[in-house]
Amino acid sequence: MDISLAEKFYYLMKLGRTFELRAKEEYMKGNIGGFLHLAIGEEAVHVGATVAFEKGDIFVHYRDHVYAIAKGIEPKYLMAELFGKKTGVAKGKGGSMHFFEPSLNFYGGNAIVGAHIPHAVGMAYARKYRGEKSGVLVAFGDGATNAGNFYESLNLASLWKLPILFLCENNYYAIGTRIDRASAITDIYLKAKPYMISKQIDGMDVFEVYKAVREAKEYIEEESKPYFIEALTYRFEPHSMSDTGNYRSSREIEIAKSKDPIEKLKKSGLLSESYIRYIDGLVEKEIEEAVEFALNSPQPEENELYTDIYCEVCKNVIP
Amino acid sequence: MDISLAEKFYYLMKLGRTFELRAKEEYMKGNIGGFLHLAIGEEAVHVGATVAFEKGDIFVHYRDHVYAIAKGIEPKYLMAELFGKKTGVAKGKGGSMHFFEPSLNFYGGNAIVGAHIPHAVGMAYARKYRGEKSGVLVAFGDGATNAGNFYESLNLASLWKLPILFLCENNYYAIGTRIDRASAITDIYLKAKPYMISKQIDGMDVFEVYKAVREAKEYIEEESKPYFIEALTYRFEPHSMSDTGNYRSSREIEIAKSKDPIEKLKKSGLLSESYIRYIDGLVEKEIEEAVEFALNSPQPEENELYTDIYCEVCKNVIP
Amino acid sequence: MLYREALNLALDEMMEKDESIVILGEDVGFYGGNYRVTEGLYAKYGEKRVIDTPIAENSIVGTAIGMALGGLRPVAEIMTANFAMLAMDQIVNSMAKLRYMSGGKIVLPMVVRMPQGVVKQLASQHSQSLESLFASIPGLRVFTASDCATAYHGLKTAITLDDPVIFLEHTLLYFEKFDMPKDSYYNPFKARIIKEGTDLTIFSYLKMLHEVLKTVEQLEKDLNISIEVIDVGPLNPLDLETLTNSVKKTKRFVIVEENPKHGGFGAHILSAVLEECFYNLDAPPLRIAGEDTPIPYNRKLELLAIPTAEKIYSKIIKWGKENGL
Amino acid sequence: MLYREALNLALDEMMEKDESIVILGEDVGFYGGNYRVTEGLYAKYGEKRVIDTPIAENSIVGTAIGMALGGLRPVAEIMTANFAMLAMDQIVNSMAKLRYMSGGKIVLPMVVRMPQGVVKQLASQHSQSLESLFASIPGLRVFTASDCATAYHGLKTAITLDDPVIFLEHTLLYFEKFDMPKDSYYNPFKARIIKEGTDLTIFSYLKMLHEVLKTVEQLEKDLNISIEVIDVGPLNPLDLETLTNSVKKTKRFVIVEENPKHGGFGAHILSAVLEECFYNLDAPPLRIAGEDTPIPYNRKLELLAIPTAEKIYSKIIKWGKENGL
Ligand SMILES: Cc1ncc(C[n+]2csc(CCOP(=O)(O)OP(=O)(O)O)c2C)c(N)n1
Ligand SMILES: Cc1ncc(C[n+]2csc(CCOP(=O)(O)OP(=O)(O)O)c2C)c(N)n1
Ligand SMILES: [Mg+2]
Ligand SMILES: [Mg+2]
Repeated sequence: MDISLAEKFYYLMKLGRTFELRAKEEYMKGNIGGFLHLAIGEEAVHVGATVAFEKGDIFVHYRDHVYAIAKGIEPKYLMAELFGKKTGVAKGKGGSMHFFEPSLNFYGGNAIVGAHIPHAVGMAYARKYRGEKSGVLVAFGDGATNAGNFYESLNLASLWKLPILFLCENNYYAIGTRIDRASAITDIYLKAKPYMISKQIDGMDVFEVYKAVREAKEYIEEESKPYFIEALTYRFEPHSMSDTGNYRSSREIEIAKSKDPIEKLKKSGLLSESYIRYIDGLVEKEIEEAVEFALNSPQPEENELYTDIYCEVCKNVIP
Repeated sequence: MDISLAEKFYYLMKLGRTFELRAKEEYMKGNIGGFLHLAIGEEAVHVGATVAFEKGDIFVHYRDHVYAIAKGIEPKYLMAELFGKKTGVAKGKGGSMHFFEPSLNFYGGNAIVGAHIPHAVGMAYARKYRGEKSGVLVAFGDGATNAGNFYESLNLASLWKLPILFLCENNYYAIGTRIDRASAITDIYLKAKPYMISKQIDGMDVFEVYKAVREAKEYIEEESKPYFIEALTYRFEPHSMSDTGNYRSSREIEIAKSKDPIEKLKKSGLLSESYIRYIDGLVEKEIEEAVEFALNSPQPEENELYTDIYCEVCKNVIP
Repeated sequence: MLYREALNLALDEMMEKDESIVILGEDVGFYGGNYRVTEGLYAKYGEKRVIDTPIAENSIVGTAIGMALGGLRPVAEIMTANFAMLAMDQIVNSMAKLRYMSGGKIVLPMVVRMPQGVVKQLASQHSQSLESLFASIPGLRVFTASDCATAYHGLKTAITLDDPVIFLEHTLLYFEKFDMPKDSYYNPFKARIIKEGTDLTIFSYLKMLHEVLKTVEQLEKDLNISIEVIDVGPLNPLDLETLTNSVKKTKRFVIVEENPKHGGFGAHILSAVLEECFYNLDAPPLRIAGEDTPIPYNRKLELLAIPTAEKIYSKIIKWGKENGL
Repeated sequence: MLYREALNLALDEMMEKDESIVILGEDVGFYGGNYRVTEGLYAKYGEKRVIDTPIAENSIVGTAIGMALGGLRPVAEIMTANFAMLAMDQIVNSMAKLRYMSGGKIVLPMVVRMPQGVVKQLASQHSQSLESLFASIPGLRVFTASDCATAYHGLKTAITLDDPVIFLEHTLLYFEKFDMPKDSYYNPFKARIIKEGTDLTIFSYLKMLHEVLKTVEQLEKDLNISIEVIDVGPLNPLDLETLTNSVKKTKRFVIVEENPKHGGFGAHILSAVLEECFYNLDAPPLRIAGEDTPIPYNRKLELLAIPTAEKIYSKIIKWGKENGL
């Protein structure tokens, strides 16, 4: 295995984790509002997939912090967004669920379960249409796979032979409803099997996720065909800050925590103690600065309420 | 094979066919308006399934005439509905796409592709909830199987173990779009396979349809589980009276017509010539009388525009 | 009693009486409901009557329609009105139409409950007030519940009715306390005069009603007038009688609503009242509504986007001055 | 030229100029479109640019959003507005919101076209006018096309715009002939004065505009007044300037619309105009709208449900008499 890759994974997972733990703190202090969905526990999927996908387009759901960080958006702009500040990635208009950075091929951040899946299909169509050999990754939860928009997208992607990777983060729950109480098929990858290559992987192992996604990326871009990966994972925190989380036994959570992807990587022997200490310090500092930045950033101006609705230049257009 | 069954099939298929041919005529005369979707060519599915399903609940789409006839609604009330008359099954308010007769467990007649599929799921839930061992049949086209509501229903039916038979009439087209241009999977039964027992049958053979549906009915009612049948069939006429139908080659249509389910039954040797002649005369007369009835029936009163919206008794209800 | 408890009580009392009533929705059962409206019902009535569903809003409503056809009285919960957009086909094309297009052969005793409105920093996909979408569909009844009394009695009536009902709640009211006059008369087909007055009528509903009530005394004092406050109650059909009677008396009216002004439901109230009362009016009607923008995440901007007691106060004062009050 | 041909011409000319424009929808390609609006384009531009889709309306709009994100300019066709109810989530929650909630980072140059309205005996699930649902969502532009000029220029502008546009057509107009002033100026952001007048303004759009035009001369004669007729054009944002300027001049207005009165878009026109023009009015505004019922199949009942030239005539005569005209 590749040491520099291990270092990258550790840095990004740690950065993501630290970002989120700090966001949780700031939420409790009242500096952050709205819904805050933490991906703590799921970092191997978010980081492994994003790194493997390189510059390709990524569409994700509301649990988007770690994806955004792995995609290369500086945490300070994300923290500022959580604080609702003018300097946030969405100028403080989107908040936690709506991180966007099209210049880095990161397309959010959608708070309607499953709604971003057809967006990714359309993007893949556009890439293919323009002759660009560039795949699209769309990530979503197990809960999303019971919805019509998911299914319609499988069909379209397969029908139109689009270079798209469907990545299901199966964390066994949709808010308080366990997978087997909502889905007749609990091995989610079987849902996609009639339409495309479809696999189940261990989502607590960042290398396994990375390898699977790389393979998939090559396939979709070479063959121009869709691909499906189900990554088994677990969220250590409640669904969001407004969830009590008391529908899961503490034993179940403990078992999951024993598979913590960051701890696992630490124990892999691939990283030196000194590197880990060094990174931990770096990350601490980066997040501290991000909070500083967010705190010190100005509120958006009042007229921002009315901007970003319609384009400016469209009075009196005659084509 | 059962002779009396063959006779029943012949009578109902002939009645359906004659009803529709006459409806077509009356449409061209201007006595019938709106959309008129004919099931000519598909009678083996509509009749075979409905007869096999006996008194069970049936939900169908807008191509509903032959189902309604097979379910036992007198053609005169259906013809009157096509004429928009007060005596129609829906008082002239529904027309061709909205035949309803709950007293015969016939629940329409929905003009939104796929929308009736979850209704059937809910009905099956209700039957099971009340401890009635009574299955539900829902029929829909191949085109409907690309839509989210179809998929969501497969999941619910399987998850809740409901006594429901999904019957897909694969006639290879959704209006002018051939199945392989809209569906990544053209053997439709494979779409349901991960969720339930699923079969493909010859929908031009009324006995095969009957047998398959009977078997399915027994299964769903005994096991309280869903079941899926794809019946391969063909509509000899254009999609509706407003469709030119020029997207199918005449050769393709000829081949399909050579499998005419009514002719096939005639050639089976199960029916005597005299019986056929007798029935043909009977049916001719029945449809003639239906047209007479429709023609002579009154228009709905003007105030009917405002009825059947809210219930009458609900002013000042205090529970 | 908390508003969510009033809803819970209504469900509980009805379910106890009538086995044909079932609840379905996301997280309504084992979890107890995202806003705890269905709390305790799963334990009491079991999973067959308090049904957890997948995230499939169109099928939640579609299945409820089928249940109603099968003789049950389903009460479906859509987690928020925002997600009801996924169920619009079933709501608009089947729930609202089946009775009519079957010539009355089909009756749908069913309720679709959902909260709506701006909560706090949930951003634009989670902050909508969508009543005008539902209220513009003939064939549906649309009720609103502005406090415990209307929540409790209104929901019970909705469940009793043989009509399909969209029952609108406001997320921010769930954890508010209100009097719960269990035995006193409340008719959910009617608007409700919350406070009588003679010189101006203010129409509102859901959360905004309470913003109005916060400022009405001050307004009366500062304008030196007497104000009638009316909870509009049902949005379809409207109780036009109560609305126009008040305006004929007061000769002025203001509508306060949370949804955007353009396309907002207040236009329908205004238009309907005006048709009866044009010659009675001593001043142009005033609408105080949300801004015509999506709702932003930032709290400061969010509060700019919707009416608050302070804004209601200053807008009515300004309007009053301009119109000789 | 037929109205559908004007739409076809607009699509053709734009596609010829700009490779990033693609069309998608049910039966739009090989079949040529259910109302033949896209006829010939599949043969000319191929299946990559004129894309047949499955029956999956939510994904048609959702995919179009993704295409727009990917630098294309999709023009999606929803076969009729009735089926757009299946796409409401993508329309309301993504198409209308992405730009705003991304702080402007995302721009969606896309059009969703669809016909609506009462056709002839298609019954309640196929006969709706749903403009007020779309027009009440901030973040969308809503255009209407009432004849060839507005169809052609309007659709071209909609395609050119970087905003998401809902483009509403009327099914009954597809096979109607209108003048096609290709070169003359038409600004789809503006309402259009179809006929000048001094004593009464009639606002309408889509099919009802033509019902108004059928009876306006007779009305002028019988009431002995001069009538201004205005095609409202865009429904969001409204061109309030043209609307109020006219009413300030004529001092009276009537709105004629096909959708049901309760919840109908006319209430928004009325409400917006009234806010500016209350003190200018010499008569209460009149709304002539569809009945508050689903649309029945029976032709006689169907015609009772919506305004016709005759009904418009008699209602305006009656209203005129009552209000001193
Ligand atoms: C259409 C829709 N319905 C309901 C919700 C409320 N909701 C938010 S997250 C969620 C659960 C999603 O579960 P899953 O897809 O497994 O993702 P996870 O949160 O586990 O990552 C629900 C029901 C929503 N946002 N959108
Ligand atoms: C949601 C929806 N979209 C589009 C239509 C228009 N439409 C009516 S029938 C039809 C084709 C349906 O094909 P299929 O399901 O195969 O049934 P068939 O007509 O072949 O029996 C379409 C697209 C509709 N009625 N509803
Ligand atoms: Mg999950
Ligand atoms: Mg078909």
